[in-house]
Amino acid sequence: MLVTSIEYTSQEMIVVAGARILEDNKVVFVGTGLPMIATVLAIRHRAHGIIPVFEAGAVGPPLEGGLPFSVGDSRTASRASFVRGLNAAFEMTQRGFCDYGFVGGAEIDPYGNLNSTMMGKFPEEYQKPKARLPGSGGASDMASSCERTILIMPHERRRFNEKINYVTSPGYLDGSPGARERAGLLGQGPHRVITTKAVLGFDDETRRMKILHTYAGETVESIQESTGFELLVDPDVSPFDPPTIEELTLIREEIDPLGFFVKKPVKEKVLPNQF
Amino acid sequence: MLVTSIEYTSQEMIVVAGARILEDNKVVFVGTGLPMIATVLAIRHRAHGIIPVFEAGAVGPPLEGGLPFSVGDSRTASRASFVRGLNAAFEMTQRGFCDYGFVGGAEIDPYGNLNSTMMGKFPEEYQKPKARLPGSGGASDMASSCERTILIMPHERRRFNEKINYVTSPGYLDGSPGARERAGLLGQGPHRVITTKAVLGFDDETRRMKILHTYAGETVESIQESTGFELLVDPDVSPFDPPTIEELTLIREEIDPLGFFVKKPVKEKVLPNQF
Amino acid sequence: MSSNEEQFFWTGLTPDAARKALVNKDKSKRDKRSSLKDAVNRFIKDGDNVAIGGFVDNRQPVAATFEMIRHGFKDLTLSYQSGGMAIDYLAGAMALRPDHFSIKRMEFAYWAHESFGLSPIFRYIAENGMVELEDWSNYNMSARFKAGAMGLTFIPCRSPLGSDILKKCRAKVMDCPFTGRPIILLPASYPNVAIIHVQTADMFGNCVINGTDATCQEIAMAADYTIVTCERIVPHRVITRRPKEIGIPFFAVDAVVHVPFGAYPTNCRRYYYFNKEHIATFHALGTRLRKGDPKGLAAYYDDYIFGAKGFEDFIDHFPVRKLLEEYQSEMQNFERMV
Amino acid sequence: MSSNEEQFFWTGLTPDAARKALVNKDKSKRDKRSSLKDAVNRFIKDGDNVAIGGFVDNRQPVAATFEMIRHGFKDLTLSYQSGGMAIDYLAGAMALRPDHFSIKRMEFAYWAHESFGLSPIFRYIAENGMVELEDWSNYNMSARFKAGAMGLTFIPCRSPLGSDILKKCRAKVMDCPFTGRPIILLPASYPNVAIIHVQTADMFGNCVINGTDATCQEIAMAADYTIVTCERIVPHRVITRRPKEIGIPFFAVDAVVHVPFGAYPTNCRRYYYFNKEHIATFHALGTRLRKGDPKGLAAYYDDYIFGAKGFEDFIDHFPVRKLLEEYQSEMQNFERMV
Repeated sequence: MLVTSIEYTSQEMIVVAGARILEDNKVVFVGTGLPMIATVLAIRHRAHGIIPVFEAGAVGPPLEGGLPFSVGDSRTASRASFVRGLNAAFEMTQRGFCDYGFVGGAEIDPYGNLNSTMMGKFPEEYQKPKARLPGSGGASDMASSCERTILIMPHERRRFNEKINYVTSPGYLDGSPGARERAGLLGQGPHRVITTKAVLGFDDETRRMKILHTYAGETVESIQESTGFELLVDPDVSPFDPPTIEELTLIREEIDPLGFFVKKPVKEKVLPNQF
Repeated sequence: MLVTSIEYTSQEMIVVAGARILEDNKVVFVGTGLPMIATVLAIRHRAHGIIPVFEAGAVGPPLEGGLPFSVGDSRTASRASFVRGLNAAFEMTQRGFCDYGFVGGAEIDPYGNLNSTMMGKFPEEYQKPKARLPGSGGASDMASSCERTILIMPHERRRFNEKINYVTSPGYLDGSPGARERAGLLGQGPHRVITTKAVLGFDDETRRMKILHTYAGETVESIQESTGFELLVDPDVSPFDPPTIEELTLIREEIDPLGFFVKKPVKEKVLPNQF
Repeated sequence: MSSNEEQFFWTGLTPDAARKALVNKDKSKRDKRSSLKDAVNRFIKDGDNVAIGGFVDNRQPVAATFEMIRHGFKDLTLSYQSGGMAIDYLAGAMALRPDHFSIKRMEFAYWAHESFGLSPIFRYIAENGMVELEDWSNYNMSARFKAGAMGLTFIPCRSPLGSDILKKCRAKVMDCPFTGRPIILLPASYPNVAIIHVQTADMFGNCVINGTDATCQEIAMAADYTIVTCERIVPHRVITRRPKEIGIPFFAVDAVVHVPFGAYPTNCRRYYYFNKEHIATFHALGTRLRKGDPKGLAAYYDDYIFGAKGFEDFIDHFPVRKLLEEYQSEMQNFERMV
Repeated sequence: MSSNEEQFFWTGLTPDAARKALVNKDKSKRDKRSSLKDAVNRFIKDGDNVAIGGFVDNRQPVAATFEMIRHGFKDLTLSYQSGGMAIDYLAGAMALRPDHFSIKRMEFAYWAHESFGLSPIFRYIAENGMVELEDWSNYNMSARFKAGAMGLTFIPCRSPLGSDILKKCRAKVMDCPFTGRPIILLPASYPNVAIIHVQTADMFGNCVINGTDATCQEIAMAADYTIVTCERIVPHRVITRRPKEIGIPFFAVDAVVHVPFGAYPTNCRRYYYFNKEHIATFHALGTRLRKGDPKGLAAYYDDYIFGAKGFEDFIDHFPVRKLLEEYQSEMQNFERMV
């Protein structure tokens, strides 16, 4: 039996994992950066029926042209089934039209709360933070009103903290039973966290993050090692298949041939910002 | 010196008076029925710069074709500067884009409050009224949020009452100082009442209706006689010029050649409903 | 569901139920073409709150109301801003055969026919106390649908503060927390079903509306189910050539029914202007009903609705030259060569 | 004005002042064509709350910001949902010449460049505490403009309940009077001026927007004054051939300025895709500023903005083949033959 061997980057892995998690025929509110690339891969590869919604107002474009550089750029509007503006997109999300929100962040806690606003003491340093991040954009709206959310994160210890600097996008809040409903939120909250090392979910009771699948080359221990809080481990934890040649070929030759968005193994390129 | 003599109907007079009252270059939210006809006459005759707004969503159509039968029909949309739906029209009115609301009713009180909902005891007979009228439509929205309103009424004693059966469209409410502001309303309230007998305004202090101009063949006394409450009389009360041949020709030959909307002197025709 | 939500009288769905129903719905892009009979049968049930598209006698979903009448329903609530012929047809059915078709309640702002006069059927229905009425303004009803389309429980509005409308409807008035001055809070409307007629749709339910949108997008997005009838079905690749012309996105639509003349005798921009004579004839029959003689109206319903297999049968009653007359009138209104 | 309204901290206009200003305005259909210099000079003043059109690096009103920078303003508030190059240019001007141009406050949801990375100028400005920040979500800011466009004092919204955003902004949370559950009330935004770039306008100010509307209609209708720059001015009779394509009605616009490439180097649907290289170059200069070396950025401003007589001078810096490259890229995105 012959075995192929092909190098791939952790960025390629996260995109592939994101694409595989997306359910076909669902409405996915797609955040900018890696979620956008993973969604395009999913649509082109196996889930042709996914209906992307972009916060700038486009619903269901086929994304047949090049990868959009922005969730509001021309490529998101072409041949869409509806194009208005931000209010229209968020209003339909609040109504319940979006099955999934697919969103990135800079920092995450065990309950899937995301920070994309600031590093430093809040509220004391809010007006002069240690590091200023872009701000919510539509992330907190997606996290509030999409029925479920899928979070996408580079897996680094400094980004996974028991207490994050600022809660931009609500996950399970303090993790207590009914916390989201009590707060007045509509969606059910985070469904999966897709990282550069693992696919994680949330415990039904404690709402804390748990490892579901480990990528090739990672173990429960190595993943825990890269995480700033204690992770739960699903009893059925299993390995996650590495990218297939078909997936890699789609990314490298069709979706991002210039390697603008997704790092390729050979030529190193600066990671574009994901917020 | 030669003097022309031409017959005209009270309906033609009311349309002509309505048209003359409208200020050029203003935004006029136009109600259905006589206000629509008067607005078209004003635009064609001397106030080409009037910008009609229709509640179904059209802004500024030139109304070059036939007279619309409905404030939402095709003729209101053609070559308009904006066409959306009802929400858009009323939102911009609430914002303050409409200088005047031009609206009819079935019953009016001294303070310019209008009834177009029901005849009978309110609230007791609300679910089974003596006579059921069409309901507010957009009239109460215009009366609330247009900056000023111009009311158009057939002048009959039974329609002018000290206490009306139901307040559909707020005028000066109980007439007390600041009543509209206290209620939370934005617009200033009724500006003129145009009837089949007179042009009336409102006293600055008491907010009660007062005669400003009397039509040919009418006197202060004859007008009071046809009114179910006591009218004030403006110290400068003056006669209102009868329709000119130009105005009548425009109505009869261009605007309503079939006499569908405006009664002509010879051929009697049923008055279309004005609400 | 909190106890408060239960306490408040929601017609149609509660905000929570509406959200839940939409979340559990298949929102995929799939062929939704259907016969009108199947659509009405599948999506409307007794007791439903049915929202009616169009505005007075413009783009009224007449074909859908005929099918509803043939089917027969009990205790419907009708929700609309300004209604015309569609409401007359539905209410006329109740006046004639209350055992077969009945309306329990109306939430509305206006029911008459503008230049074509009052609705004698409304007078008959209301003056005999046959339907529970909840009067609102046009903006109130449109904003209530909008609040539903936005997934909200209420939306603020300033009109008509000070009026008697507020005394008998479910709006609440509160002091604005930012200014201290009174403001109306309108409860959202989440109808069970919306029936809408549009000019153009694709098989997935993307709709293009010419002329006024009325409140059609809002009711389609607020309602649990939406039935669209249309003059014309075009391929998806054609309708998406101009995405910004799409007024209702496919995932807000549950059935797409091809019904040419589906709004006749009301005005459907780009296709036909009013059949004024037919509207007048119908009202004359309504006036006779109101005066105690239902025979003419009954004959109308027997001929045009109960005796017809579908809307085609109704349209077949009109000579081609009459249909062409309304088409030609409309072509004079339309601003460009088509 | 009630005492409550005075107590609440309104930036831009209060709802009452906004209403009053609009009521007193000449809303007639008249020729509003203007030079950019005259428009900026006439409608913007020190201390104003300026709303910025577009969305991140799409249809940003770049030409208008250049003119604002040349003019010089003090203590502006900038309001936008997601901002990109327009905000960078304005803030960069403050970083270089705070005596000439200054921003006091920002009400916003996001300032960065998506695939093109963070904004080093934002980091510089914020981490040095140079501007008062009020974070919101995109929907919050869009809904705040919408509330202004609707003439309301507030609009309800469910996101982001439970987040830290609510701890430092002026939103209020109340229990919904219909359900008893928490809901956010967002204060309306009535900016003093809106600056917007669109594809097509007529001389009266009717605007057609291709691709996303972003929140441009809302800010145009909420703001006291609206300055529109456009790729193309067409006759009124041409733009009204398709009234439903008009996205902003003329009476919401105060100045119409013909500025081809007015959103360059950002994306303007149907005209040009991003100039990615130029955006990257600018950010590299911003990064050097953040690291303590403002020279490169200062040279950029001297060459492209302060040293330029108008936006044409900026565009003249780009070789024709580069402009054609972005045009050709955009033509590949556009869904139909033009």
